[in-house]
Amino acid sequence: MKQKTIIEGLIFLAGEEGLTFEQICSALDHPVNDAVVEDLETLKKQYDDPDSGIELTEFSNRYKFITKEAIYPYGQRIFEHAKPASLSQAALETLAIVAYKQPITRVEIEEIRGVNCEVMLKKLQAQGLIEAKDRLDTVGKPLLYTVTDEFLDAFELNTLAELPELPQHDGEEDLFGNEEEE
Amino acid sequence: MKQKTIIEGLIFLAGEEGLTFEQICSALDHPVNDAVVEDLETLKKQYDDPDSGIELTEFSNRYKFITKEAIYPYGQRIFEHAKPASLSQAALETLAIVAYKQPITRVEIEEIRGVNCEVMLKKLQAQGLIEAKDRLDTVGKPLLYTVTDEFLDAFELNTLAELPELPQHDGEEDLFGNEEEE
Amino acid sequence: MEFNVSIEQFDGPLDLMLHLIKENKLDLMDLNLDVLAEQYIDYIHQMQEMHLEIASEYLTELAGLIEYKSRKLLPREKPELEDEYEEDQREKLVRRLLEYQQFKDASQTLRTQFDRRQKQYTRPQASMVESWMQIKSDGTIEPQSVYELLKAMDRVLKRHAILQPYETKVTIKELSVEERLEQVKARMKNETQAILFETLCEDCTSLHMIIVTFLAVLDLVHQNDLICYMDENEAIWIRKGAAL
Repeated sequence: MKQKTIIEGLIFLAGEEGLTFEQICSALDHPVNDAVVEDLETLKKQYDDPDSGIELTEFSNRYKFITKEAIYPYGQRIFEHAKPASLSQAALETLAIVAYKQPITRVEIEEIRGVNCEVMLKKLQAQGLIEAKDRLDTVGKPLLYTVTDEFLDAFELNTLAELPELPQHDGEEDLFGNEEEE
Repeated sequence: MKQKTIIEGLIFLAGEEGLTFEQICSALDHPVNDAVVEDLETLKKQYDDPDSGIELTEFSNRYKFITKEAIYPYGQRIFEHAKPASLSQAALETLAIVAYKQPITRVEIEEIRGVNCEVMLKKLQAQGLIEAKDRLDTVGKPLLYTVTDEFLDAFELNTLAELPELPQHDGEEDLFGNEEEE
Repeated sequence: MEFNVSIEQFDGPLDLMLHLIKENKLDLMDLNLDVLAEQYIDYIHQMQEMHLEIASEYLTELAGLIEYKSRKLLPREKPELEDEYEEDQREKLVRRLLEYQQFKDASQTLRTQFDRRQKQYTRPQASMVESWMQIKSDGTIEPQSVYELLKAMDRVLKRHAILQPYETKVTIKELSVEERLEQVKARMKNETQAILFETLCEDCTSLHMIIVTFLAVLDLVHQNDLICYMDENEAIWIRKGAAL
């Protein structure tokens, strides 16, 4: 059996959890990094074919199969319950601040947003999008919030380095040019 | 998008439960039986290729994708060496159901999880995480499971009221749609 | 001045200020704090008159702006100091507004990515995997995160919804009699022997589908595609008719 075939089957087995590059290598007989990378690339291309309903993605450093976006409306006809979650503007702003500034304390987030964020942070934590593992070594030892791997997956990111650069507003350009009204 | 592509995506997302021919048809725009049968045949052949790690099976009137059996031994290597969790996914899921829905009978738990839970409930009981003190006053007098104080300790809870709120999946109310800041 | 936008539509005082700046075509880089303060104070007052609940954050900023305005109205004894105060207040606010605007913009990009990703389905890990995993056997439990529990429950509920589409009423688009008719015809075409109605219903997953199957059979009998009869045990038998 070809190595590519094994890799394909393994990623499929792992389902929504996906597999890291290291996990894939740990299952193979004599893995050579370059060859594994090549196989993954070949698989990605193979599934990129517009005739394929599935695609191979790499989010949060994990390879997994997901359906193409165009399948969504058809899937909804069968599974009405599979409605996507939506995030409020306030939730997105808070996530953006954590993602760009992490690790960050609640007080720092509130300074930027100008509003109390306690409830919001709890909700995002419950949603698994942020976590608070450490504490700042200062008076009161406030919790330090960071985004989770699930955040990366939910926002199609492999690492935080892939976040688009923060837009700079240092003068000339029209501040509200790209503003969207809701 | 080709009908075959949609069918492929739909069967993929249905997971191990698979889809019946009728379910597939009910999601398509203008399904013609013969054309759907043909697409299914084409997909089957496509995945039958020895280079594919996945296969399309039809068993008891349900179509589903599964990993080819020859790949299982490789998968086993990944997961048996995975960091052993102190509580398996299955254990966590069962505990979650008891915690959120208690008091609850075994049959009710099995209805939600979709699998037999007898062994798992015994295991959790042996670990002291759940108990069955009462019985439901109905035919057969089934045991009613509840979580224990040890469970609360293990999850660092004072009372069950401290459990995080469950996200809504009924589509009527988006999780963060009606967000209110406090 | 009339304000048409309700306070509930803003994500906080900074969001409201950015809105007022835009409405009044103020230049954020060279902010006229007098105008902004006036607008903001008017807006909050109007919302209060409408008896809308104003979160405390809005009032905190209001207090700051009122202080700014009142200082400007007072006779100036030490003009240099006052100028400095004014400059500081303005710079501080502009800096906050700019930073907030940055994250507001960034959240738009994130929204696009999130919405797209939400429309892609995954499937659960193969059940086989669970049997491969080793489970700690010494019975001790380390402290667990309650969020792990929430995630587990979330998984269960999602799977429950996906795996049991028929049981969760109106989940499935209901099969029409016409569609079922075609299916029954296709099925019966190659059937030389009579079969039980129950056999025809083997793929039915709901009462509705059985009824639709029955109606389709009635139609087909009417068109002479099928022949239908009942035996002494009241079982319904179906056989290919002359027209099929």
